[in-house]
Amino acid sequence: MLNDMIIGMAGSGGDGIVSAGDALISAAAREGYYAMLTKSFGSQIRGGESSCRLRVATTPVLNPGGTLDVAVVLNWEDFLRFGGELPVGTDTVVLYEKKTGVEPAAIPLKVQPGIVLAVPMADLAIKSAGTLQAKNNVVLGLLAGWFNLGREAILEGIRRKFAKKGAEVLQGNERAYAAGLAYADEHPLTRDMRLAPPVATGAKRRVTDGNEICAEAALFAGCKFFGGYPITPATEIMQYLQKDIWKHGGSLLQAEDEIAGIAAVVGASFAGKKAMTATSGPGFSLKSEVIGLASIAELPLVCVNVQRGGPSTGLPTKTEQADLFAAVFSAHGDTVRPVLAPIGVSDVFGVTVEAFNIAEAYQTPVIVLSDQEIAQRKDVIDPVDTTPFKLIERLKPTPEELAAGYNRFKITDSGVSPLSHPGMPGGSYLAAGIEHNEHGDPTSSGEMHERMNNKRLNKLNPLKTRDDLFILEGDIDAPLGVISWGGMAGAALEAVRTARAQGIPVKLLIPKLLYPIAESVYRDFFASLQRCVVVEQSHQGQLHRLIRMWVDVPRDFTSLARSGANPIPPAAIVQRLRVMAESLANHPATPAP
Amino acid sequence: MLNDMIIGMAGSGGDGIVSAGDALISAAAREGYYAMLTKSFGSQIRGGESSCRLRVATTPVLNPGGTLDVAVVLNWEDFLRFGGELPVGTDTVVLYEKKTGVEPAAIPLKVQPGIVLAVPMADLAIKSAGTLQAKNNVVLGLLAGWFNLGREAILEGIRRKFAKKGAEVLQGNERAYAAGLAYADEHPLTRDMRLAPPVATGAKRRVTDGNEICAEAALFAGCKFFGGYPITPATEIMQYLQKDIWKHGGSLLQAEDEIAGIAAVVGASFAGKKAMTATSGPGFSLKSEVIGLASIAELPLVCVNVQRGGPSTGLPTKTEQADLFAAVFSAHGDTVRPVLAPIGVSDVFGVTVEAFNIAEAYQTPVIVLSDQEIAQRKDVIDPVDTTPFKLIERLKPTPEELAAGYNRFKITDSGVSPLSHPGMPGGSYLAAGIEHNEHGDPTSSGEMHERMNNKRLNKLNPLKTRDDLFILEGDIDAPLGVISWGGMAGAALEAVRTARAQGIPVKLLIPKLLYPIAESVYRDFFASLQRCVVVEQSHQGQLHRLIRMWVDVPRDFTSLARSGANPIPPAAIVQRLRVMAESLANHPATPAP
Amino acid sequence: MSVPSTTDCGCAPSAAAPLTIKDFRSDLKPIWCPGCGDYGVVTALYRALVNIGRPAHEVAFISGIGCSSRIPGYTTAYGFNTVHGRALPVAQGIKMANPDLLVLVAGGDGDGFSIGGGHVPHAIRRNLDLTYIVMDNHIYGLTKGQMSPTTPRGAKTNSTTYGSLEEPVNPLLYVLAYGAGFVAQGLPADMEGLTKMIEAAIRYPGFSFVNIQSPCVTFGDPNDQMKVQKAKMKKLADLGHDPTNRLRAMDLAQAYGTELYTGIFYQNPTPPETYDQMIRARQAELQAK
Amino acid sequence: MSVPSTTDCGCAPSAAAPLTIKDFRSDLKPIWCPGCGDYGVVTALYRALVNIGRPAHEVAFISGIGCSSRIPGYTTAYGFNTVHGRALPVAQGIKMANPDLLVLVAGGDGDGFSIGGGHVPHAIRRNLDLTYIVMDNHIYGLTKGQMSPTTPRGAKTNSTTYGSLEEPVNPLLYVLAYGAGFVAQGLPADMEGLTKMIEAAIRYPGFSFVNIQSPCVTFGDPNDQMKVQKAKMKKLADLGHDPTNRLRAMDLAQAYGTELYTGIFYQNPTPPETYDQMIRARQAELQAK
Ligand SMILES: Cc1ncc(C[n+]2csc(CCOP(=O)(O)OP(=O)(O)O)c2C)c(N)n1
Ligand SMILES: Cc1ncc(C[n+]2csc(CCOP(=O)(O)OP(=O)(O)O)c2C)c(N)n1
Ligand code: SF4
Ligand code: SF4
Ligand SMILES: [Mg+2]
Ligand SMILES: [Mg+2]
Repeated sequence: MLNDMIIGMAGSGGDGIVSAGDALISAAAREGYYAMLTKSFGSQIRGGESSCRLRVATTPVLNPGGTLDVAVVLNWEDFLRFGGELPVGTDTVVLYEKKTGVEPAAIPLKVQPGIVLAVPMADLAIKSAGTLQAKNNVVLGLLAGWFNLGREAILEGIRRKFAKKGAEVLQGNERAYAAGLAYADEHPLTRDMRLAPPVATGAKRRVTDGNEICAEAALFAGCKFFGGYPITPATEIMQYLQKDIWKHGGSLLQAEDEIAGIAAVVGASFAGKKAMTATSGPGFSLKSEVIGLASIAELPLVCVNVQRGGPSTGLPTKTEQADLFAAVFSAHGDTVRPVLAPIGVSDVFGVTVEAFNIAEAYQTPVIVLSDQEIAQRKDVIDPVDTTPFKLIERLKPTPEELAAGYNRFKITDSGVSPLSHPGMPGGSYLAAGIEHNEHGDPTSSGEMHERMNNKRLNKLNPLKTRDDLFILEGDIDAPLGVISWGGMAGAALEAVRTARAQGIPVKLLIPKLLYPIAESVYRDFFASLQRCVVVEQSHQGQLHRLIRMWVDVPRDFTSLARSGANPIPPAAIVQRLRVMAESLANHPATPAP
Repeated sequence: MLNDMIIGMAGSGGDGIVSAGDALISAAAREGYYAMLTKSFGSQIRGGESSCRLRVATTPVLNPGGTLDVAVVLNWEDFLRFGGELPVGTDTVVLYEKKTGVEPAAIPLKVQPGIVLAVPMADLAIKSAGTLQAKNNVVLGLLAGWFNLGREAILEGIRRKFAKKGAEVLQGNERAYAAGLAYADEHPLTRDMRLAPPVATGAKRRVTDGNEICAEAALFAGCKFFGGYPITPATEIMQYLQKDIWKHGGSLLQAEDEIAGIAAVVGASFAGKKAMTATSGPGFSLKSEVIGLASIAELPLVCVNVQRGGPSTGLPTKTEQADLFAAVFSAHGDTVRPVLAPIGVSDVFGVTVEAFNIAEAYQTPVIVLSDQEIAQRKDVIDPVDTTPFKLIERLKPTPEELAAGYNRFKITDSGVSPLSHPGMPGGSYLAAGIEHNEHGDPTSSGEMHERMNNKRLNKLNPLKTRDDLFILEGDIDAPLGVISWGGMAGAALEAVRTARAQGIPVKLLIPKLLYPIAESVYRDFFASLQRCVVVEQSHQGQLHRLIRMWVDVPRDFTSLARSGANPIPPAAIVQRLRVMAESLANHPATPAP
Repeated sequence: MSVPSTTDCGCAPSAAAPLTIKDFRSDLKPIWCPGCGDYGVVTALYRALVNIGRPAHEVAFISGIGCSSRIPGYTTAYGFNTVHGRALPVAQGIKMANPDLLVLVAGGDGDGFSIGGGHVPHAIRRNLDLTYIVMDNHIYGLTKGQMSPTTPRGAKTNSTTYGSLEEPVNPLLYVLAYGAGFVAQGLPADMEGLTKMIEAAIRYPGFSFVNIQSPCVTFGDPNDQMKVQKAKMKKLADLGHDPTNRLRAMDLAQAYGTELYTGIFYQNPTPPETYDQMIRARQAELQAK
Repeated sequence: MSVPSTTDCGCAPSAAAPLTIKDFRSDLKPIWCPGCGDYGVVTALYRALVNIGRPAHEVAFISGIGCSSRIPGYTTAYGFNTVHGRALPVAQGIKMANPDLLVLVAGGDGDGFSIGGGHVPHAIRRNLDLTYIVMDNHIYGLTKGQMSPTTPRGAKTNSTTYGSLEEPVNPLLYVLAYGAGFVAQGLPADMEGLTKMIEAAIRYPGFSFVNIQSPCVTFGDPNDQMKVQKAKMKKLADLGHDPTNRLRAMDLAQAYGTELYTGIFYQNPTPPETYDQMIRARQAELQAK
């Protein structure tokens, strides 16, 4: 019996592989499992090859994992196109369509897995349902039968899905499912690969994705305006919001481009409303000038960047973490803006709410770095408990302050000045991208510029002590350390748990606040370390460099980084930790000078 | 007698202060002095307060300097508006318009200078020329008389300027000049403030600015296309080029915005021509998406960013060095592009040519970070010797390579692949912002993405050993170090020379190649250092941070940084070095572990 | 036009006492060159706002960057001097976030029809109730005299030493093609006409556009200054133009750059529902569910 | 049209042997959905290029981003699949740098009239000899079915669950107002007409614009597919439209979205000098000095 299982399937457009994945994850959720479903397509919009990976487990799933436990191959050409996305190992059970005509011993893989089964999927579909379209239900039957994957829940799902299509269609699909089940029962596996029963918690779990959660969180946080432009893989945030934001008294603009989108958001914020935009790399690059405007005009806004592979158009449908530098540094001049990143689907909720809170509290644009994986894969998550969240509203001038002669950019101890909005009598001021004095009048004085830069940068200092925006795991005294963030953090967490279970003395730090760099948090983390690795999915290892900018790092401070598309699997991180542990044993620390 | 003199003047629009400055620097050049003239205006387009600073010396002038030796005040209100730009010290000679009615002992300054003279400038103008408009020639006469500033050359200049305006006007101005001279002769100073005679070199020096030199260098380098959009303080590059580029068989597009400007440049480069754009911060932010396109399509181009005060519209007419982060990091995804910065007006020539060479050699966008000071102030420079410059042309496919089946993005040892252009038979390919394989076909493979990222990033590695793009000054073994760049480098150079003359053991490193970080050059520089300071004009001290990212820095690695508008004067740097030297004496280095 | 008092933004309702120009003039001293046409524009605007009668704090006044774009700072409205070319998108966000505000937008010919030109059709087809004023001086004033999109072909400027090679844009014809419901052209030389026109534009319920020939004394064509303009101008009203005839308006607009027509080119006699009204309706409908 | 052979770029002169479709079709297999209108567009383009007779390597084919913008990759021309909305500026740089090239530009309705809309008037008023083809499917295809600038008002898309609130843009009317010298509309359902139209556009010496109603089978309106279009189309030639009448062309263009006219709306009978010609003249003049 397994507690954790990874299934990968690939076929061509008509094979229904992706809808089989959807059926499986729904069934898993209903039965009380946790799961994660990632889909991947060829470059065609419709048709072409498609694949999915489902990881299902009795405890929360942290990342899509590495090598498959089960591979389902509807045709070899399509399967092989996904390369590293569907890795097969010697322990993988490989099920493939018999009609492909390949002998089990001759399958076109670099490894020869222990269990390889040629299953007459098409034949079973035709025989049971009279149509090849039922093939994916045969596959569901096989998976349910061999791996104990929610027999009942899958059947319920089939019933719900085909209920409206008439008795004939429904029964055909039911029969196909039964045929798969029967085939599995008649051909027992040589190894017990059944999934352990779920650890029931009674909670009503749901299947959702990061983009949907982001939209929900924004509405929860009080977002009243969205301005943006479609772009993969961020579009769904707008698509979800345009359904619901009106009910909250808000509105939404699908703008003519990304610049207009964020400019409208700046306008809405100036008008006194919480506002956001969402985009991906190319759109983010376009927005940089207006982000600078929001910085100097000290107007709150949230800008979500759902990262995809770059540079430029890059790999629009694949994940990457290579927009960190752009998030922190794009836009000319001395601008500093908070950058946050969620570590998984359900974490998007809290991070988005936090982003709005920080934006309003400090009157600043805030960047949220999501990524394609988090945004578009489906996760089974526990319902979000919203009770711990407090909502922050921007500081407004009091009637006394307005009466005394309002100074929009008053230099205060905190650096935050009360912010009026049109409609407020006595609060009129000139907002501008031009440097200004406390009143808001344009200035070209170097002295005033220095003071205002100080105000704008120092007001963010309190963020640097927000250790609640970090996750720390492992022994405080461990000599080995891992740092990871965003979409890679789950794999790092899993790897660190595995490594610790193997006796490797390692601890983990996951910043959700990526910038400004919380120097003291890192210093504390580094205190015990002799070796540290930063795990992330960018070619340059961008967080690794960013930390060095601000903090003195352990002597052996390395990067485990790789370009996007295929995430780094936990096993690769464990492997690196093992090497670090060995080198530690061989070269004990030189005493601190 | 002085070898070096700084004169500051301020008045209102009609006072002709700025044209007096122009007259002085021309005269200085003709007499064989070196000089530097910086102008500063209030926010009005026409009218309003204006000022200029002239530094004139017998040896090359490295920076505009700090405290004035001579202050010329046409009216106090205007003079005071320039604050830190026209600092007066106790040694300054202050000449002011008597009509302001202020008593010499009651002038509205924080210090009381030793020599303060109320001169009836307006009266002298009226008496001699019959018009207040001649006031600036009275001032020229005073300066020529008291400070021995090119008596003859100024007169010649007046003659040239007014030759066409008729005898009456000319003679009036000559008389005004003579009246100033006479007044000076009749009222000798209590201190000898005469400028030493020039050290003649026979070279024909010229008065010019960085924007003009940039345009000349681009044409010399073979630039055949410019696309851009007006923006202060970069517009003059386009204005100079649109006069001359046609003669070189090139063309120029004043585009509808900065994005179109650089997009057209990308097009011209794709078409096989050397091409450039020039802008300032806000325009640079807008260009980031297309810079990313040029990176992944591996198309050469030069993008000059003449920095001004930021963020956003900021301080459009003032200098700053705060776009370094944006130059290095803006645009999403893993892009690396070379960033260069000239250290002064004449250096713009070599750096611009170098930028074209690097762009063509490595098929990459190159950013040149100029700044408002370098771009718009007037310098007396020696003629540029163009003989040492070699021009590099992009690598083109050979007929054999084309015949063998051309792969535009072939992975070569150097990372550079031969580049065809439309019109070349057999060289057709698909350029794109999308990730591609060697042939240029779109791909979403993570493996191919990793290989292409490697190619694009590693091809720039040879730049990291280009120590000819660094200036090193001082003893190789010095324990104290200064690093500075761009417009601040001149002040740092002067300060280090002064400090060394005072016995402070310090050396200086000036990178003209700011990125990629040439790690070994810095490591070598750091080898002897116990304390190091990075001097630059940004609030955050951006180069200071950037170096930390890549190189292990000396334990005491600090930043002397300040926001833009008023450059850091050499004296402030010397002061910091003195403190560093003292602390060195008190706390000798701990032995290296 | 319905002039709703602001209620959902915690603001006081409109002031009752009659307003004067003083209520709209700010303490900031304009730094335009002496003689710049923009002085006349801001004066006409003060007067129009007095006539409209909304208190200054209920007015949001948005601009881009340019000499002309400095205008919000010279009023007591909530001003926003944004970045070059983005005034219209910012203004749309403001109006959508708070439809009760009176939202004015202003800028130069370069700001509006060069870098900002891509936003104009979309603002117009969305038809939010905004008034957009362009101070068209056929030059880039702030950056000191380069060719602007309305610079006539052949003109020599600081960026076209040998003469511009490009046909100028036609702001009037463009916005008519984009479907604007109110399109007019005025001159500071005709203060009374300009004031009325701005007032009518503000009162028009939907997107309104006023092109103002506002001369640049410093870098502009000496033959395109106030006096010459005053002599050259032809009032559309005097020509008997029917401002409800859109095709005729487009035909007249073709003469931009040749004839100096002033007045209302086009005003939709049956203004359609505005975008802000549709938004409110959608909010109400979905909230009721 | 003069079709100069390339001389100043080190290229061989045009091939003499007659060209076939094979000379223009690349090895890259189109990844459009089966039934997408864009298949017809690329076929018509191959045919037009065969008729034009310039070898593929003298053709630069520029696009933005979108399903439609993939088209250059399916030809053997020098293709450039740039970034979203910037095809026209890139193409202008190419043509200015080497006026001998035949420069084609293509993209979608979103690429051209939403994010790229700001570049269209300027490309047109500069009048470089470019041909711009828009595959107008009234939807964002590549990003999976959001409202595009030409989506009809009220339409429900993935980004307008309750129906779009915006008037669509009118590409035909806009480009006519911008002063384009050649404006036409075609359909892949009418392959012959489309081929001829593209050929005529390429032969027009100056900026030419072809709007193609190229249906999106996957996200488009089921009532806006090939068959329906074929039935609905009205050939301007059959209606006796005089393509030299610009005001009449504008009037007909107003029916965009209602009537499906195909053919040439407007063709300037006396094409003015192109920008590329003016550039050459200026170079020659100044080099002579
Ligand atoms: C992104 C950006 N590009 C360029 C500029 C420089 N710039 C400021 S105003 C302006 C044009 C001004 O012309 P116009 O809009 O006609 O206004 P005017 O000054 O003539 O009133 C330009 C190019 C800028 N501030 N920002
Ligand atoms: C800067 C930027 N913004 C957004 C996108 C996402 N995007 C790609 S194509 C497209 C629109 C496609 O619509 P259209 O131009 O009509 O082409 P179609 O796919 O319909 O042929 C969008 C929004 C992008 N790639 N780059
Ligand atoms: S430069 Fe021209 S537009 Fe600007 S303030 Fe002066 S006159 Fe007016
Ligand atoms: S999504 Fe639409 S436009 Fe794109 S390829 Fe498919 S049918 Fe064509
Ligand atoms: Mg203007
Ligand atoms: Mg489309």
